[in-house]
Amino acid sequence: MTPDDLKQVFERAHFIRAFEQEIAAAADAGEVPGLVHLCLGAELFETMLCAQLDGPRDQVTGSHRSHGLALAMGADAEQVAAEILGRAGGLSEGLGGTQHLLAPERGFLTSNGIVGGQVPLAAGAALSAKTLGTGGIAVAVMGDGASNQGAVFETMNLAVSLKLPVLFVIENNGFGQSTSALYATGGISPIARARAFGLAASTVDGGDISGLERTLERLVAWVRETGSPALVEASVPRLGGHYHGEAETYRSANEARPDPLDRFEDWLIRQGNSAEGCHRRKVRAREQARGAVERAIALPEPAPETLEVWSTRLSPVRAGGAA
Amino acid sequence: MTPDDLKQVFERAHFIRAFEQEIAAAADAGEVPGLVHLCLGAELFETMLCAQLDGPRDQVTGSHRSHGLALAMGADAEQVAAEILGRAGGLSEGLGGTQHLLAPERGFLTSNGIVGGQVPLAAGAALSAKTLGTGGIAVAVMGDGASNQGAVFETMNLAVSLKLPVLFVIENNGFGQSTSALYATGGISPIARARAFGLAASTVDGGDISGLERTLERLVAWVRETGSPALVEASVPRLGGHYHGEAETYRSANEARPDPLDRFEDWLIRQGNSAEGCHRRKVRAREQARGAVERAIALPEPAPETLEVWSTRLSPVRAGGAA
Amino acid sequence: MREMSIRDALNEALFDLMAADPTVVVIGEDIAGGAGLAGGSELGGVFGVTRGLAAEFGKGRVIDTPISEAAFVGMATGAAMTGLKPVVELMFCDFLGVAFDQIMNQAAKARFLSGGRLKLPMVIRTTMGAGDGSGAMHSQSLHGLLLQVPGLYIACPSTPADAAGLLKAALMADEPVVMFEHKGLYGRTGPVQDKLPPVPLGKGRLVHEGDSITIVATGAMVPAAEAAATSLTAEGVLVDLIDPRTIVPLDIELITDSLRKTGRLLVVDEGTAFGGFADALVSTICRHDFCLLKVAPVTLTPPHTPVPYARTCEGAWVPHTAGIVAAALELMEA
Amino acid sequence: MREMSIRDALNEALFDLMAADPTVVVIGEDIAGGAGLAGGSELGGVFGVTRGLAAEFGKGRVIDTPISEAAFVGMATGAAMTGLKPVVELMFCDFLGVAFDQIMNQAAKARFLSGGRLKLPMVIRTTMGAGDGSGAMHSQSLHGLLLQVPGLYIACPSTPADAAGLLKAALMADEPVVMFEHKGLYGRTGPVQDKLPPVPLGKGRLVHEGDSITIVATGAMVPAAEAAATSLTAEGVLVDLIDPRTIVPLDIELITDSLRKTGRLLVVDEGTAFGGFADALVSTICRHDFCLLKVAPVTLTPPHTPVPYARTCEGAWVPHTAGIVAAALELMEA
Ligand SMILES: Cc1ncc(C[n+]2csc(CCOP(=O)(O)OP(=O)(O)O)c2C)c(N)n1
Ligand SMILES: Cc1ncc(C[n+]2csc(CCOP(=O)(O)OP(=O)(O)O)c2C)c(N)n1
Ligand SMILES: [Mg+2]
Ligand SMILES: [Mg+2]
Repeated sequence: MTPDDLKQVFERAHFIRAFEQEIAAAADAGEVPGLVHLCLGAELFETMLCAQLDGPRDQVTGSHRSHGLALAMGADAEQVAAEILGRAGGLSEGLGGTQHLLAPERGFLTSNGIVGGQVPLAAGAALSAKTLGTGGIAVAVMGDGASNQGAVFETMNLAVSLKLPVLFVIENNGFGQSTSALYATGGISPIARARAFGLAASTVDGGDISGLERTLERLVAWVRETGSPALVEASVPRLGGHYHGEAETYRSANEARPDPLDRFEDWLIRQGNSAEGCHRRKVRAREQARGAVERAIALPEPAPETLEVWSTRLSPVRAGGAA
Repeated sequence: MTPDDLKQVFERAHFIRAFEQEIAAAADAGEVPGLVHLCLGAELFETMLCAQLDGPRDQVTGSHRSHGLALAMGADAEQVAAEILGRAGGLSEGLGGTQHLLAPERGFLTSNGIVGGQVPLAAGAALSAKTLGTGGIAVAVMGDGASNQGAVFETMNLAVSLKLPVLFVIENNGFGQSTSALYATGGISPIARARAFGLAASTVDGGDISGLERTLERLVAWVRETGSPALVEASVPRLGGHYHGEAETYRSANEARPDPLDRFEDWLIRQGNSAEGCHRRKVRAREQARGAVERAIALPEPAPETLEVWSTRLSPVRAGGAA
Repeated sequence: MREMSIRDALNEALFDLMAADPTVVVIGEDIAGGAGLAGGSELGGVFGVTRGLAAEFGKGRVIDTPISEAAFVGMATGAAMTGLKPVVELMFCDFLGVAFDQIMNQAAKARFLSGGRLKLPMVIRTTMGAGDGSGAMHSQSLHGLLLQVPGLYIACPSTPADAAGLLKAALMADEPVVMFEHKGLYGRTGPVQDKLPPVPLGKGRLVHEGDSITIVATGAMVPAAEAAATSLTAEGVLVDLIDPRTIVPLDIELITDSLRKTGRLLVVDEGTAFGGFADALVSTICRHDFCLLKVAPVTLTPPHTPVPYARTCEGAWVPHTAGIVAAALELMEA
Repeated sequence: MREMSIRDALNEALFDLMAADPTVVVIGEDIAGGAGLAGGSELGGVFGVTRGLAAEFGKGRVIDTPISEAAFVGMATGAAMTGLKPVVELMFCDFLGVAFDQIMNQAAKARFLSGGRLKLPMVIRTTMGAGDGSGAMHSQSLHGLLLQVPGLYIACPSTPADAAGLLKAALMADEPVVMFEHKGLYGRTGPVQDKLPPVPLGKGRLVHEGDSITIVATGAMVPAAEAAATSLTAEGVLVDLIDPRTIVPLDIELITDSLRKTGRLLVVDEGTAFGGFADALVSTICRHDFCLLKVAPVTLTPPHTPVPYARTCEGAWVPHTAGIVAAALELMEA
């Protein structure tokens, strides 16, 4: 990546940070129907990951914690915000919500309310890319907790067996809700597991910009070129609660949580970029995020007729045929 | 094991072989309601495995291919046969059948129609042993095909996370139905996978009596003493079709299928046992198996009232309370 | 009589059960909480129902699990077969899907397949219900799905006394029980007897007495229907409101006794509009007690779609008191 | 018109579909067979429905999988979202449990959750039915379970023409379709048109015409009811026999039109006795067309137990022609 690319990554990651903070504020103001799982701490990793991808040829599936991924793949921020806020004009007119962001047009196939549920779907996107010869790859992003789900293991094995171009991504923030990854994940490490499944696998520090660049570029290229699956485990801190507003009583106060965005800023400045330049980008990112979320807040909620379209379409009892 | 123990193992394994052959004959004669999955090739391994166990303190769960395991754990052969034949007097009065053999009294908790379905159940038996402090262990026996099921992986991880005394056993006969294990199982080997999950793991040749003795004794003792899970992968040939009568068109005719029982017999004779002695034991085993299956054939089929008891007991609609 | 919430009643019932019987264990995700961490304090379950149990009974009996529902539901099933009495928490019933084989084929069939030799004293506690903006995969009401699985009992409590009592009775039964706790009712308070006595499975409760119309409601639809019954009384429509409490086994006698008075049946259920509990009940009545019905029976359920997220749509999706009143009035005119 | 078996009709329909559209792929266990082996010949699926496909279209489009139903059903779902038209074979519907989340939460909800942007042209072909001694986990009829999952279409063909035609129509639909093929009917022959034309989803078929009684039957209950209709004709009872072909969407008009003549409804279904398709249909009719019924509707289903193995018990468990005749005669007396 060029120095300019990296500055854009900085701004984009800060945009996601600011977006999440705006969503948090909107939630506090009662504007959000449900609980939101913010990606605070993973913005840099997600931006770097998606910078390697080329939607809609490439398709990403994500977990319950996917606001950042949808944005990083280029989904329209106002539409994403509107979906999270349950507004008409949301990606899916507010029918899906925070855990169900879909922007397949941009290469973000879907996020998911079921821990691990998105992973087999990515194998499907990979199968399409392979069968249709698009040159695309699929990326299944999940948490450390999800990496213990049966469907996830099955998909890793399936991807090796069928030789599918899927990149499995574990965002290891150390927690599945309140449970430590060290407790929940038996064995040596997710990487050792992945290798035993036959996947090429690497681990990366989600705050180490050079490591991110190197590792993600290499693995994405490897999956694309060989058509074979790989896995990357990224350590990212969970800077907030499991969901916004969670008390986190189970967490000890003096746990260190270095912020990847701060580490990146230090790095940029060490590389000779000006602090003022960084600041300007952060301010711009914040303003844009605020604008998108504010515009979304101003949108109306969907009319109940939105639902009626679906209850008619899906009605089990029909006079006349369906197809 | 003493030389005498080993001769008993020989006879017991041959008893299982003969039992399966009698069942096959009964099936050909139209006496068996459904298809049967015979354990031909795995008798020696299963006998050696169960010789290390102490039911009902120890509990085994098995797959669709579990006639041999039930017998090896000491379930009454006539009752097992009667269950397979769908007769009154079967283990479960013929309600369960060939894929659903239950003899928890003897330490054979259950077999299963769902590939891999029995594996989480074994974790439960292990949890009981641990919580109640019985000193028992649980053994989950499955095929190579089953080892790709999500519930199986989850259980391996769970057993490590909770430190449960479970021995996972993969009987690798190289096939899941018509599909080669080499195709279906990505990665390096089941052993490498198991180790990556944090399990102590060994592989053993199901026709190598000394290896079987050494490995099974060690792993069973390890699970019992440490209370931690382990895995053994045994290579066993599938000497017959996936089910009795299957055409096996997908199998090449010149595939070598050395019979573990022949290898064991050679070994016994090399150790100085007489061929006559071996022969006598085989004849006795065959007679006993024939007797058990013949007695089972003579049993009546269960009266439809057997079913009525259950339709009353499970009736969803009830006047008056259930408990 | 004390007043307490459903959340607290369940918590106390769990304390009672664990104190009385050392074979009772509790299994689930984050039910103690903070597993593998030092320095923090207990979580006690995402909904707080299991709080304090780990401190009292230890992490050997209050077992936090990895996120692997198939494995731990199966583990509980195997444990129930071998001497324990497990209470499993499945955080949301929407997650039944990932554990469905272990429930449908393993837990539900084991007693039958063993010819009755195995007993399965176990409860799967799970949550149900829309109304809190949780979206399509955290809001379903899937109690009706399990009707079709012979071998299970299914409880849907709507009061603190019933929640505690059904939980206690469930662990006394030989069949596995799945208990659906409505998220929206955890804070609902009500009177309970001192010892939280068991409530027999298969005995419904007459919530409100009247002779104009029979309303059968489950879960959160019970308080909604109670409110409707009050409004309807003001309009001269006297409601016999029945909470079956367990939908399997179903106390059909209580319902037919009521229909003998009213001849009018309205079933209000948050489950599916087609093939769910409401249809099962309507069909059962029509087939066996057709002549008791003066007019066509009516069901009030959500439309046949996934649960929508936006407040407006979710509000239109869940049956509400006003809708119950309207349906009842229409049924009275029929 | 040619005569062919359901097995052959499905096989030919798969050939047609794959030949006409390169985006059609077939996915499942042992559907080509012998994956990873050299020297043997093709299996073509455990029931032979997919035989010859791999030889014709290659293993890139006829994909044998490891035994991991959740992963490959999910893979098919994701593939349908991104440009393929997958036909998945789930060997027995009893295995729905291990893949249930991918069906209930992923495949079924994706269209809704995308606000209609995603289309899911995919079919899950699976088998159902008791009668061949396969026991409790290879004999279930779980079509009714999926009624409760909004977003799916459900087909239960009983003739070769319908099996082939529904399969073709299913891949043209935007909603995922689950097709239940009765194991006992694979060998059933019948006339088919040359090109195996699609059969519209949501259009039932009048199998036998009469004006004494309406019998609605699904799957293997259709031929059983046909035989019953013949016997009943001899006794002067003229049966309107309806095979709905798809139970979602359900052609309710065809059924109500028939009831307008007969006023008597008997539903024969191999699904569950409580909360299954039979109850869904009875309830729907009673709620919307109560006045069409002259007498109480009747259902004939297996008892509410797992499927028993022994021949005597399994024989008593499955509804048979004689039982249908008896139920119809009783209903005529009512
Ligand atoms: C199948 C399933 N089980 C449990 C949950 C509840 N749940 C939602 S997020 C979560 C923790 C997930 O942890 P992880 O995968 O590490 O993701 P993170 O939240 O840390 O990003 C849990 C248990 C769920 N949504 N789905
Ligand atoms: C969940 C599930 N999927 C598929 C099947 C069908 N099936 C029965 S046995 C079998 C092969 C199992 O292979 P393996 O585990 O290696 O056991 P083996 O038959 O070789 O002993 C298959 C696919 C099943 N019973 N359950
Ligand atoms: Mg995490
Ligand atoms: Mg095998």
